[in-house]
Amino acid sequence: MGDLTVSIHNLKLKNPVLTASGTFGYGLEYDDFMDVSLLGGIVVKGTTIHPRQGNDYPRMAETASGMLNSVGLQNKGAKYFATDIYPNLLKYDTNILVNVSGSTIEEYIACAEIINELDHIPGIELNISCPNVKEGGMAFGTSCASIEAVVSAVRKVYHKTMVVKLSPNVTDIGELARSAEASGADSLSLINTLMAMAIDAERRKPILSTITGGLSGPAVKPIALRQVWEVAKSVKVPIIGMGGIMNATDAIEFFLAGASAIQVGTANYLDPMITLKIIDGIDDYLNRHKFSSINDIIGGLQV
Amino acid sequence: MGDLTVSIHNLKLKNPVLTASGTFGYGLEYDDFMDVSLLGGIVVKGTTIHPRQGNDYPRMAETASGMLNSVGLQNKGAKYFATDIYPNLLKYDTNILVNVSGSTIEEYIACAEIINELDHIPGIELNISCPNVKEGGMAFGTSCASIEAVVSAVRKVYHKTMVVKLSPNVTDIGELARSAEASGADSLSLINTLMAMAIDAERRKPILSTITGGLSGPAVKPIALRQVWEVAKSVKVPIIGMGGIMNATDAIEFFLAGASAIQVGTANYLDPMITLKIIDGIDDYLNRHKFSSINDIIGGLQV
Amino acid sequence: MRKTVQHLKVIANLRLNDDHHILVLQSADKLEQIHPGQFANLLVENSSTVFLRRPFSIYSVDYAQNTISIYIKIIGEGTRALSKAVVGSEIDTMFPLGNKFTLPTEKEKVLLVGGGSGVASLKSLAQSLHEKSNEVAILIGARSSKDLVELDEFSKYGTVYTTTEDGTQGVKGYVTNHPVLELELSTFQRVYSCGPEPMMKAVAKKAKEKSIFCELSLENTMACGFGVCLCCITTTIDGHKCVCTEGPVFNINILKWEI
Amino acid sequence: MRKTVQHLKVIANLRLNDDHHILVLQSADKLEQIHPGQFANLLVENSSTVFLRRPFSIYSVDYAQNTISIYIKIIGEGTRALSKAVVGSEIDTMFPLGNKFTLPTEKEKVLLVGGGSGVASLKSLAQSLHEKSNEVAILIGARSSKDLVELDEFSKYGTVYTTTEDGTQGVKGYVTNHPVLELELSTFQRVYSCGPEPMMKAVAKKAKEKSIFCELSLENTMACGFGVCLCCITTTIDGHKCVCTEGPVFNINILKWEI
Ligand SMILES: Cc1cc2nc3c(=O)[nH]c(=O)nc-3n(C[C@H](O)[C@H](O)[C@H](O)COP(=O)(O)OP(=O)(O)OC[C@H]3O[C@@H](n4cnc5c(N)ncnc54)[C@H](O)[C@@H]3O)c2cc1C
Ligand SMILES: Cc1cc2nc3c(=O)[nH]c(=O)nc-3n(C[C@H](O)[C@H](O)[C@H](O)COP(=O)(O)OP(=O)(O)OC[C@H]3O[C@@H](n4cnc5c(N)ncnc54)[C@H](O)[C@@H]3O)c2cc1C
Ligand SMILES: Cc1cc2nc3c(=O)[nH]c(=O)nc-3n(C[C@H](O)[C@H](O)[C@H](O)COP(=O)(O)O)c2cc1C
Ligand SMILES: Cc1cc2nc3c(=O)[nH]c(=O)nc-3n(C[C@H](O)[C@H](O)[C@H](O)COP(=O)(O)O)c2cc1C
Ligand code: FES
Ligand code: FES
Repeated sequence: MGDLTVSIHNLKLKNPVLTASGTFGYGLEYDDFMDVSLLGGIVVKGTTIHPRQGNDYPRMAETASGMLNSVGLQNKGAKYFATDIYPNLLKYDTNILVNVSGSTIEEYIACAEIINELDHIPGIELNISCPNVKEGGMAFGTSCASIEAVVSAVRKVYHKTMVVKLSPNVTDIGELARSAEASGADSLSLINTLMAMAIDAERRKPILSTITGGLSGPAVKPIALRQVWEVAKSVKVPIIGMGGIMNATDAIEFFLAGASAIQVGTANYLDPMITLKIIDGIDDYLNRHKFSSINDIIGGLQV
Repeated sequence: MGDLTVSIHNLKLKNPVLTASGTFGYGLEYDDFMDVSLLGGIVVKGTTIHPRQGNDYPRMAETASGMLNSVGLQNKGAKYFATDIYPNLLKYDTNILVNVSGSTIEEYIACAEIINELDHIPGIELNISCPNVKEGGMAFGTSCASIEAVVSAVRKVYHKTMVVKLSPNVTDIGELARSAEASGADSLSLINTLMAMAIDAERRKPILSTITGGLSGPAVKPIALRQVWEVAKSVKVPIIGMGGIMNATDAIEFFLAGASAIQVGTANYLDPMITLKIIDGIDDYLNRHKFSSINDIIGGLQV
Repeated sequence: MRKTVQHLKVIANLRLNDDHHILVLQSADKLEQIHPGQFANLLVENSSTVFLRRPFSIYSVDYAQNTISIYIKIIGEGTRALSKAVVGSEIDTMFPLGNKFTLPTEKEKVLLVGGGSGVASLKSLAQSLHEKSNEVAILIGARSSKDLVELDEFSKYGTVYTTTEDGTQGVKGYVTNHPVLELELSTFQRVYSCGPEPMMKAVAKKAKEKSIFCELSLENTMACGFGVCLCCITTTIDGHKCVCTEGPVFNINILKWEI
Repeated sequence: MRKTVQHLKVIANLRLNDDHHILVLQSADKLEQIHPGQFANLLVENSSTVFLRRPFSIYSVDYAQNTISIYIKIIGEGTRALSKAVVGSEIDTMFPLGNKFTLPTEKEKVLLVGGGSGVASLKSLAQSLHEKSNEVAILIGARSSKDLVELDEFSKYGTVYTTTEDGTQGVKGYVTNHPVLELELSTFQRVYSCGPEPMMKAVAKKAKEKSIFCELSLENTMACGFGVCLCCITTTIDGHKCVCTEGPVFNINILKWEI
C-alpha cells in the first residue's frame, strides 16, 4: 500500500479522492452503498444563505458521454444545513467541505460566516462558477475584478481552508486562477460545468427549462485536464482537479497534470461505489509503477 | 422534397450542408465515396501563405465521444493551392471556400489576396481560432481588438464572401461575434475545436506532441449549440454552425438554435458519406413536420 | 431492502412482441422485501450513445428464486440495447429505489389504471392488493390490441378492463372513456395509476372530483435515481420533491398539477 | 479496387487463442483486386468507449467467396469488441486503404520479418511472392510460443523461422538474434517487415548496412484512414507523409528514422 495522503493547505486527506459538490448529496444518501469515511473528503451540495427552490423541471439532459444539468442550487439554506444536516455528518471521519454560493457578495459572506462556526467543517469550496443561476454564480468567476472582490471579501470572514472553484467558461483560466490565489484562496478546484445546451429537435424546444445548463461527464475530461494543466503552471496553491473522472486512470491523469487531489462527480450517479474503486486503482498504479507516495506523481507529467 | 436552399451573404447553397475545414481534405479524397457536387459547399483545408509542415507526430488522441488533433495547419501554401489544387476543383458544382489562416495579419492578407484571384472560389473562411499553432491562430480570435484588426485588414483586400470562424475558447462569444460582424464579416462560423489535452497515464506523457490540442466530435455538441444560440442572439449576419454533428437530428438542432447552414467535421472520418445522409435526413424532417423550406426552421427554437 | 448495486444475471429474456420484453434477473444474494411501486436503475453497457442508467419499475419479484423481473417497452437506444440482453449475461442493476404505493389497511375496492409501460408498476401492486383480499379492478389502456400484453397475468389478481384507441380490443377510446372510470368510479375507495401524463391527469381529475384516494407513479428524467442529483423534481405543495426518492409514488393531493 | 464503405457480413470468427482472432468478412459485391499491404478500417459498434474506426491489415482475400479476413490481436476496447463479433452480424468496413508492398519484377530471394500483430500484413504478401515463384523466407518473432499462431499458413508460402523472447519456440531472443538476419541477410535481395517499431528499426538498420531493398509497413494512430485528417504522419526525406495513403508501406530509404 503506497502513501495516499495529501495536504490541501491545512487539510490532511487520507487519500486524494473527494466527491464533487452536487453529485454526492450530503454523503448520507451513500450510506446504503459504502462507508463514506473511507474517502479523502466530501464536498456537500451547493449551499446559499437563503433557501432556494432551484430551477423548474426539466433540469437534466443526457448528451454524448455526458449530461447537462440546471439544478440551480436547490438547497434549504445555510441555517438549515447547520441545524438539521450538519449534526448527521458528525459520524463521518473524513473532511467535509461546504460548497458556498451566492447571488451577491453579501450573500457569500453571510453563508461563509455561518459555515465558519461549524467545528467539523474544516473548509469551504467557494463556488464562483455555477452556470445555473441567474444572478451571481458564474458571473463572479469570469473576470479578475469580480473574483478579487468576492474571494477577498469571504477571506475576511472565513478562517479555515478556503478552496475557490473556478469556471471553465473563460478565455484565460490561468490569469483568473492567479487572481483567486492573490485574493486569498488556499486552494483552487476546477472545473465546474461547461455552459452548454440541448435541444429536442422533434418538439423544437430546449430540453432544459433554463435553455442552457452545465455539461459534465467524460465528454469534458480533455478540457478539464488542459485547464488543470494551465492553472498548475500559473499558481502555487494546491489544485483539486475534476471533470469527467470515471476511473483511476482518469484520476492519475489529473495528478500528472498537476492536481494534488481530485473530485469525482457525475461518475457517482453511474456507480455509487466508484470513488472506492478509484482509491484502490490509484494505489494499484503506485504499486505497479513503484512509487511510494501519491505525491511522487503530482505534476509529474513529462513534457 | 422541401426547399433546402439557403443563402450565406452572396452564396447560394443548394442545401445547408457543408464540410468543415481539415476534415474533408480538398474534396478529392472523397471522390471514391460520393458525388461531392451534391453538397451545399465544402471548406477546404486550412491554408496559409507559406507552406507549413504542421506539428510533429503524434497529432491525434481519441477521447470519450470525440478526438483531439494538433495537426497545426499542415499545407503546401496558398500559391501551391492556386496552381496545383484549385484546377482539380473546377469539376465540382458546389461552393468551395478556402479556410485562410496566418501567424500575422500580413500573412492573412497575403493569403486572402491570392485566394481572391480564384474565380471559382466564392468565399473564404477566416480561421482566427486554430488552437494548434504557436503564433497567431487562436490568439486572434480571443479578443475584440485583435478580431477587429485581422478581420478589417482582410476585408480591405478580400471582396467576396468572408466568413469568420470563431473560437469557442472564450468567456463571451457574443461580444466577439459582434466585433467580427462590425469589422466586416459577412457570416460567422463556429465552433472551432476546444483547447484540450490527453495524457497517457502509463507513460506519464502527453499523448500529443504539442501537449494540448483541439477537441471535436459529439462530446462538444452541447457547447457548440449553446455558443451558436448566443451568437445568433448577438448578430444579424448568417451563422454557419458546427461541432459534433453526426446526423440529421444534430443538424436540425443547430438550425433551430439559429444556424443558417451547418458544417460536418469529425463525422466524415467515421462515415465518408455522412453528409449525404444528413441532407436526406433534413429533407425527411421538413416533410415529416410539414415545413416547405429549411428557412422555416432556422432560429425556430421555441423558448 | 436497502439500496444495492448488483450484477444480476439474465436468466430469461421473454419477447412479448416487437417492442415489449420481460427480463428476469437473478441475484446471487437473498432478496429482502421489495415494495410495489419501487424501481430499479439499469446500466446499459455496449451502447455507444447511452450514458446514464435507465429506470424501470420492478415488475415482479420471486423471493424463492431471488429474481426480479423488468418489463421493457422499447422506445430508444437504451431500451433497445437492454431488450437484446443475452441469457447468461449480467446487467449492472441498482435497486430497489423509490418509495412505494400505500396499501389499504382494511379490505377495500380498488381500481388500478395503467397505460403504456406504466402498467409495469402496477402488477406487483395488484398482486399485493389481491393477496391482502382487496377487491381489485384493473383498467388498461393502449393504442391498439397488440400493445395489450400480459393481461393474463393481471387477471390473476382482479377483473381486467381494457380500452384501445383504435378499438381493436375492449372499449374504443382512452381509459377515461371506459365506463369503470366514467360511471362506476365512486364505487371504488382507492385509485392507483401509472402511465402517460395526460392519462394520469385525467384519472387524477376524476378522482379529485369524487374525493377518492388516488396515488400516481410518476416518470421523470433521472441522472442518479437515489436522490443526489436533484434533477428529477416534481412540484408539490411542499415545494420541489425528488421523484426518485420522495416518489415515484405521489398522492394527487400534494401534486401541484393543473387538473 | 477503389475505396468503399460496406457492411460486411461476419461469416466466421476463428479464435486462435485467448487474444488472437481471425474474422472472415463477406461482401455482397464482387471484390476487385486488393494488394498486399493494404488495410481496412473497421467501425466498432456496441462499445461505450470506442469512438474512431480501428485499422487492420487485410490478412487474406478470397475472390471466389468475396471475403476478406482480418487478424485481430486484442489490445484494448476496440479489438476486444471486434473479437466478439457474432457470426451473421455485420461490420461497417472501409477498404481497401493505403498503398502496397512493391513486388519484385523478376524472381528473387526475399525475407519477411514479422512481429506481434505485424505478421497480419505479411501473409498476403508471402502468398503473392510465392505465387510469382520467388524464394520466400519468413521470420516471425514473438514473446512466447503461445503468441506464434498461423505458422502453418505461412509455411505454405515459404520457409518459416521463429524466435521467442522466452525461448519456448525457435531461437531464443529477438528476431535480430536469428541467424537468418544475423548471418544470412546478404543472401536476400529484399526484406519486408512489419511489427513493433524497435523490431522494424533493427531490421531496417541491418538492411541499410547491407544496402538491401527494404520496405516496412508502419502502424500509426489514425482518425480517418483515407488521407483527410493529416493525423497519421511519419517524417520522410520529403517531409511529412500520411501513413494511411502514402503508406502504410514505406521504403526505408525515404524514412527519417534514426537507425
Ligand atoms: C420510475 C420510472 C419507472 C419506469 N418504469 C418503466 C418500466 O417498467 N418499463 C418501461 O418500459 N419503461 C419504464 N420507464 C421509462 C423508461 O425509463 C424509459 O422508457 C427509458 O429510460 C427510455 O430510454 P431509451 O434510451 O430507450 O430512450 P431515450 O433515447 O432516452 O429516449 C427516447 C425518447 O423518449 C423520450 N423519453 C425518454 N424517457 C422518457 C420518460 N421517462 N418519459 C417520457 N419520455 C421519455 C426522450 O425524450 C426521447 O425523445 C420508467 C421510468 C421511470 C422514471
Ligand atoms: C495500418 C495498420 C494496420 C494494422 N493491422 C493490424 C492487424 O492486422 N491486426 C491487429 O491486431 N492490429 C493491427 N493494427 C493495430 C490495431 O489498429 C490496433 O491494435 C487497434 O487500433 C487498437 O485498438 P483498441 O481499441 O483495441 O486499443 P486502444 O484502446 O485504442 O489502445 C490500447 C493501448 O494500445 C495503444 N495503441 C493503440 N493502437 C496502437 C498502435 N497502432 N500502435 C501502438 N500502440 C497502440 C494505445 O495507446 C493504448 O495504450 C494495425 C494498425 C495500423 C495503423
Ligand atoms: C447535477 C449536478 C449538480 C451540481 N451542483 C453543483 C453545485 O451545487 N456546486 C458546484 O460547485 N458544482 C456543482 N456541480 C458541478 C460538479 O461539482 C463538477 O464540478 C462537475 O460536474 C464536473 O465534474 P464531473 O464531470 O466529474 O461531474 C454539479 C454537477 C452536476 C452534474
Ligand atoms: C483533424 C482536424 C483538423 C482540422 N483542421 C482545421 C483547419 O485547418 N481549419 C479550421 O478552421 N478548422 C479545422 N478543424 C476544425 C473543424 O473544422 C471543426 O471546426 C471542428 O472539428 C468541430 O466540428 P466537428 O465536431 O464536427 O469536427 C479541424 C478539425 C480536425 C478534427
Ligand atoms: S434522479 Fe437524481 S435526484 Fe432523482
Ligand atoms: S488517418 Fe487521417 S490522414 Fe491518415
